[in-house]
Amino acid sequence: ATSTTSTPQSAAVVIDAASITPQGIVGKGKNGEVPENVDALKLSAADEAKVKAGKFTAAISMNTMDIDWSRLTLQGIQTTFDSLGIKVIGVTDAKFDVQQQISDLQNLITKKPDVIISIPTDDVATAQAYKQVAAAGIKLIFIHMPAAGLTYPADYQSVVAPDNQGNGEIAAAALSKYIPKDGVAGIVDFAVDFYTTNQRTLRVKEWFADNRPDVKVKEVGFTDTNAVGPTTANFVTANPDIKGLFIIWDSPAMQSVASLRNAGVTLPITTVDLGTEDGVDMASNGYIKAIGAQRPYDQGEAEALAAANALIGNSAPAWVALPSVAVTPGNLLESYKSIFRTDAPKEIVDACKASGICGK
Amino acid sequence: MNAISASAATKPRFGGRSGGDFIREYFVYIALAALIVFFAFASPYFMTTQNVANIGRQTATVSIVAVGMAFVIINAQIDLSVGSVFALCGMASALVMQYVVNFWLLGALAAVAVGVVFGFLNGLVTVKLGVPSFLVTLGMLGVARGIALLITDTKPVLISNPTYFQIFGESTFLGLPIAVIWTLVIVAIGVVVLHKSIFGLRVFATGGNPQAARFTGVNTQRTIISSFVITGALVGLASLLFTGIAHAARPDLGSGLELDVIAAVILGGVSLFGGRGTIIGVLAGSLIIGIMNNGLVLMGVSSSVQQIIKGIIIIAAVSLSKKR
Amino acid sequence: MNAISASAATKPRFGGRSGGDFIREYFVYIALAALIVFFAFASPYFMTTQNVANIGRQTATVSIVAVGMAFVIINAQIDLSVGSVFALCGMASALVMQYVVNFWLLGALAAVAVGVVFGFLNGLVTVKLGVPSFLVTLGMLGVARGIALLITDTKPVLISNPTYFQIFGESTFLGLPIAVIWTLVIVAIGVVVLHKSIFGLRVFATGGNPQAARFTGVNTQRTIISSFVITGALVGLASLLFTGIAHAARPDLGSGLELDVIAAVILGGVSLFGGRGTIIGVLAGSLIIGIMNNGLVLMGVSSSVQQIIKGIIIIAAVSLSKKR
Amino acid sequence: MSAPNAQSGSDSEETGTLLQATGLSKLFSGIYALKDVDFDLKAGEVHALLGPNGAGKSTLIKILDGVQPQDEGSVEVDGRPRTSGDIATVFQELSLIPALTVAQNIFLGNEIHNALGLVRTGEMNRIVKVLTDRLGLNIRPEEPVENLSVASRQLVEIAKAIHRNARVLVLDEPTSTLTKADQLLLFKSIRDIQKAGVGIIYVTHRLTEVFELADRVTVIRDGRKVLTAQVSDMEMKSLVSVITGTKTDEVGPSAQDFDRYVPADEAQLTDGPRLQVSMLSGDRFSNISLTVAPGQIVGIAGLIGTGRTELLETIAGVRRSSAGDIRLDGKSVSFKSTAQAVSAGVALVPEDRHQSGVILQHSILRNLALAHSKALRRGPLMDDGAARTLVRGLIDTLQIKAVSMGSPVQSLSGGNQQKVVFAKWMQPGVRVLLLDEPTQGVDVGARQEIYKVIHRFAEEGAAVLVVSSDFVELQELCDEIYFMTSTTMSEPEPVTAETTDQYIYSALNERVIKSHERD
Ligand SMILES: Nc1ncnc2c1ncn2[C@@H]1O[C@H](COP(=O)(O)OP(=O)(O)OP(=O)(O)O)[C@@H](O)[C@H]1O
Ligand SMILES: Nc1ncnc2c1ncn2[C@@H]1O[C@H](COP(=O)(O)OP(=O)(O)OP(=O)(O)O)[C@@H](O)[C@H]1O
Ligand SMILES: [Mg+2]
Ligand SMILES: [Mg+2]
Repeated sequence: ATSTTSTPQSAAVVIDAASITPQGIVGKGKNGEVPENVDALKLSAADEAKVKAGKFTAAISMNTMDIDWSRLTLQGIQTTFDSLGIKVIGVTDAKFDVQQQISDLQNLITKKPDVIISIPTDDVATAQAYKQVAAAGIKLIFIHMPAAGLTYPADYQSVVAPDNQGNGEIAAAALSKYIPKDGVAGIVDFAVDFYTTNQRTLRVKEWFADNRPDVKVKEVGFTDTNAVGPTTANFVTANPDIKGLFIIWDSPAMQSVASLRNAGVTLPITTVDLGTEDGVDMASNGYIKAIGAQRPYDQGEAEALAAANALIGNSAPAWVALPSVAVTPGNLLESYKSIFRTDAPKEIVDACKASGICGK
Repeated sequence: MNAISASAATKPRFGGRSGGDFIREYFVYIALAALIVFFAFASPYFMTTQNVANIGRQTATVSIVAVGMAFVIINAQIDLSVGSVFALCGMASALVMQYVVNFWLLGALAAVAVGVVFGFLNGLVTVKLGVPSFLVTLGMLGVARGIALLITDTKPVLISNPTYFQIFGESTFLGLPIAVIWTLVIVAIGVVVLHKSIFGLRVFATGGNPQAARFTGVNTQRTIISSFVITGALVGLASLLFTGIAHAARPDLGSGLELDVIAAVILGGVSLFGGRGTIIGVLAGSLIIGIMNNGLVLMGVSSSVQQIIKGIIIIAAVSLSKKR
Repeated sequence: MNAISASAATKPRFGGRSGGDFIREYFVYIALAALIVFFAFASPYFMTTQNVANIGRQTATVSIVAVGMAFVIINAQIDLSVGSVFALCGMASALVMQYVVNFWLLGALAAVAVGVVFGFLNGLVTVKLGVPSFLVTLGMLGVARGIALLITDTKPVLISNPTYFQIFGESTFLGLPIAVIWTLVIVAIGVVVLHKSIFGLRVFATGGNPQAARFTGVNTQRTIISSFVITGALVGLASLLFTGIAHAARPDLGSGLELDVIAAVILGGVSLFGGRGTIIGVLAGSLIIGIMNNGLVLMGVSSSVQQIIKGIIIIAAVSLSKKR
Repeated sequence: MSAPNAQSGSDSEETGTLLQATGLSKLFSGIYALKDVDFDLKAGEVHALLGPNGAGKSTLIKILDGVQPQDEGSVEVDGRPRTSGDIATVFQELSLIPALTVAQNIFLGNEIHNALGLVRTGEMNRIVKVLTDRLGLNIRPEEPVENLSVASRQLVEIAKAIHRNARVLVLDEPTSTLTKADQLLLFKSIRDIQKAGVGIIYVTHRLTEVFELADRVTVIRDGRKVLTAQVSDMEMKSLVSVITGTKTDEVGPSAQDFDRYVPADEAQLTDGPRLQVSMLSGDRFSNISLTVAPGQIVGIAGLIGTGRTELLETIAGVRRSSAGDIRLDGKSVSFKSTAQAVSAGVALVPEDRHQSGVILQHSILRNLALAHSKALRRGPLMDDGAARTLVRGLIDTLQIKAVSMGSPVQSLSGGNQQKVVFAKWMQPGVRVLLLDEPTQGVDVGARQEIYKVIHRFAEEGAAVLVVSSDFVELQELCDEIYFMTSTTMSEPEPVTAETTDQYIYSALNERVIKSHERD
């Protein structure tokens, strides 16, 4: 039972990034807020001076530090804070553990920063800890989503998020091009309820329902983010009619690529988040066909600016969304540069040279 | 009495304990004190009232579960399921208060009951089917986690019961956070039960020499099952202290809790081979772990480096302390 | 010959073992066969060539590491650090090939060397400082993970060496995936070393009664250290089989590997208390776990339910098999 | 502590039966460890239970106590089925909890407690103090048992059994690790409780004790009862022949047969000493000197606690010495590990065979293959066939009673386990054999076998050094005896016909008093 998806067919498809890029921001805020543009966060020269004079301190509480995304976000925040004279006095890593994040927040409150920027590991169970942050008179900027039950602008001063639904839409629209009429698409999803993840997967399903009602969507879940490869391979074995996969996040996608390649199965895959690994695979005309990417660095900048606004009493919008980037072989090198703020690494460039598909 | 029997009887006690022995015997406490002094100098925030309260709150879960785990390990058993059962207990209390009656006591009882049931199953399967508890509780780890995830299809469940939040989460008593009060109460009860009660003696006997204990009429099976039940009940209580501050329960909580708890217990001088240990030592072990977590964050150490340092401290603390 | 020895000699050799005993003794294999039969009926894809090859590939990591872990556990020790060391070994080989020489053998040696170093440290600290290996390796779990994350600031490292991919990842030999060949080679060597060599005899003796082994002239410390080193080397090899198909190393891989491996080893009939076990049993244990992971996904069972079923099967398989 | 309400004078001699076991059988993997055994015990009687190793004595006792169920038969006490409190047993394998105190151990299972289930430690300690004082033991009730010596633990076990106020007290080889003095202490206690109407079952391999202590004797062999008789009707020779199952005139060699004194200096003239220890100090002993020539068997008489075990362990590389010198064939050695000592040909048969002698759960084959691995290795691998042949030979030579060479050592009786330990060292290249209580728990028949083995070692030129608390054994076995206290070692004394166990006892006592006076 080898895959029926023939390589010629996938090679034939050339996706135009523009054709899958959504118009504006697809999603709304968690509480239905209308998304605002980053421009709303620009500081005037006077404001900038005020921030610098304030000698403010900041702390950051992350859900994980083990992935590219966190590193880039931090870089964006840090560079912007540096230019504004805001000192980062603590960065914590909750390792996806809610209890740990509650402790982290308590410990950061102890250090009395003026502002905390944080992505909730879970928007519900950490809410009380964020209320303590607010109660301690510390300004609060959320990444991705606000914790449940906190009010804007009393408890928190802004949320900066990627267009998660937009990410999902890009991945779905790209995947759709590989699914023949009445074909089957597969989704490999994280099987634990998380708001942002849900947003993406939901949008993928919605998109297919709205735009490709002929396509049947099958789904498999994983709970161990480090053992996704076998799950995907077994899922595909049991469902040989699948013509393409959406896999949540880049690391699970690449673990799946390894297992599928090893099992001799070739399938187009779309995912979210650009990293070196999925970039190289895409550049070498491999499994990854399109990525609905966030701009973590830009988000970091925006978060820092939102924090600066809050610190000097300016009001920042309740919901600032950054548009998703549709990354395809055609725009891979530019996208990489715009997302990472540095040229694509040698591996991607070499792979592009070898395959010759980049920039087309 | 002649010279020979006299000499047999008047053997020197274990050859005059030296200073080194003393340090080894009490090394957990010395290590704890050293950590406290170190962090007090390293971070100006460490010794603030607020931070001390934080440490108390943050170590409550591990300390309370570790008291139960001490019973289990002194019995020469182990319980790897505590993390998953912790999540399931939380779900149970939240669901009961959401769908049955929003009464704090009922929620509390639900959490403890689930803990007790899993503790009982762990113990029962261990003693009756003769499966090593390592495997029984490894299996239960999966079962409890699976049920917790399944029950709401992985979604968290909210709690809204102010009394519950007061009792298990947010109030203070004599200036101490309620979680600290609960910890102290459990530790005190643990000390009495393990070191002063008949049951405690039987725990030591069962872990120290199960066959001899059986020959002497100790019901070792009951002792083992009871220890698992105690641990289950304490896991239930610990889950209340979490849901009491989080105002919600999540099915994916507590993964890896077992390793922190077991580390605390062994750091505290309990022998993994059973038959030996004290509750106060276990509390010290739990505090060492809690204080490392807290102090390293206050110092701004990055999380990768934190992992390295914590690993080294665990090894060092045990290697310098009394053997086993 | 007098009456005493005569009566000894006329006794039947195996004292008429009953059918029940037989089933208990070989229960792992029976359970494995039952699982295979069950899934063959439950899913039409299960017995396909491709899926069988998949199972072989998917169980390679656990099987290979489990061979090493069998030595460690038969020695009455445990190694919780395998998952983190797995990640670090992968990073080492990828980094060496990226920054030193892109030569497959050098990469392979780097991975194995890192495994050996950590195995050696685990063993050395355990025997020389007298710290229980549970704690030593729990500490090392943190240390290795911390280093793996620190070394590239959490970034994955790519590998581009077609020979490397062939040898450790993608080729087949006699129609079998290369990972399966590696597994069979390691299992065969493991059988000889554990069951036919003097070293193997010493491993059993050291785990069975360390003091008696020492009194018989066994250097138990060397035996224990060697077992940890073997495990480390096999973790290194297993990491090659992963990086060989992933074409990259990631610092966050392998968490939780230790639990799968330990479950496989104990399921395979190795006593957690040391002194007892077989390599073939361990392979069967590993296959049980691999086949459950595979078959339940093929059947479309949700991941929460999978966890419940796996937990129950682990407990059931051991409870029906021979004790301890 | 008061004696139990023994059935008093109203019962006649004949109806004074306290315990009646009828038709007991027990099967282990298809083999009868006990077959249709009747046994009875009268109030106030000491009933010795004798038999060769593996006869089923411990099995019988375990069934009487109830810790092991019988397959057939019944046990009654006072005409009613036995209940749990009736019988107190001191098992062959000690059964104390190391981390608990003496008092906690003695009270284990029936602690004194208040309404809340909390233990009244002070009360328990007080009662235990009274008990130990009465028994003449100087052991602190609050001492953790793990701090006590083997002998003291044995005495604690006995105190524990006595404390239970049981109708029947069972002692399974209580004296195997005791020296004469402690043995006397024990006998005194036994006579005390005997007077209180308690029935005592006494298992031993030391037949002299039977004549000192017992009223009746029962002998079992191969799981069957072969004799019950009044001790007064028996004499040593006939008893030995019943136990070993041989005719009286075939009974094994007496002490005189082994009286083959090799004077130390004479041997040294020819070969030089094989083992020479000078001014050696270590854990619990100091300034010890001794010399053993090849072919010589030398004994050490000492008190429990003088560090004889430590001395042997130091020579064997288990422990480090703090001062002094050990020479092997004139060459100074200092072993860093037992592995080094073993490869230099220094072998130790340790005192505690469960801890240090054998791997209980492993088969005889595996235990012996390990010790003989030098001879069995083919490169890094082991020759399985050769191992089986070798082990079969050893089992035959030492007449080890076992189902098969694959039987776990723990399924053997105590004496046969000890033979396995000896079999480990039946190999070429053993130059020095150190024996710590070598016939502990070994029956009379097997004891002679083991003596023969020891002699064979000596004949092949090994230097043999024996520590034994059984002075009869020292007398029977050795060419020379040293008297050891923890700080002194005597000059060697040749063993002659005058060197009776009584002589050794008083000679040792004298030296101990002298060394105390010096302090
Ligand atoms: N648990 C067991 N499993 C199998 N066989 C056993 C077990 N316990 C005892 N046996 C066997 O039963 C027989 C009687 O053993 P037992 O221990 O009663 O002998 P004993 O008379 O006490 O000997 P010794 O004087 O050496 O202590 C022996 O052949 C022994 O191997
Ligand atoms: N007071 C003590 N302190 C430390 N260890 C002790 C003490 N008393 C006994 N032991 C330990 O208990 C064991 C047996 O003690 P025991 O007094 O029986 O030994 P011994 O004098 O060396 O010789 P033997 O047992 O042959 O008479 C020894 O290994 C010894 O280490
Ligand atoms: Mg016996
Ligand atoms: Mg001794």
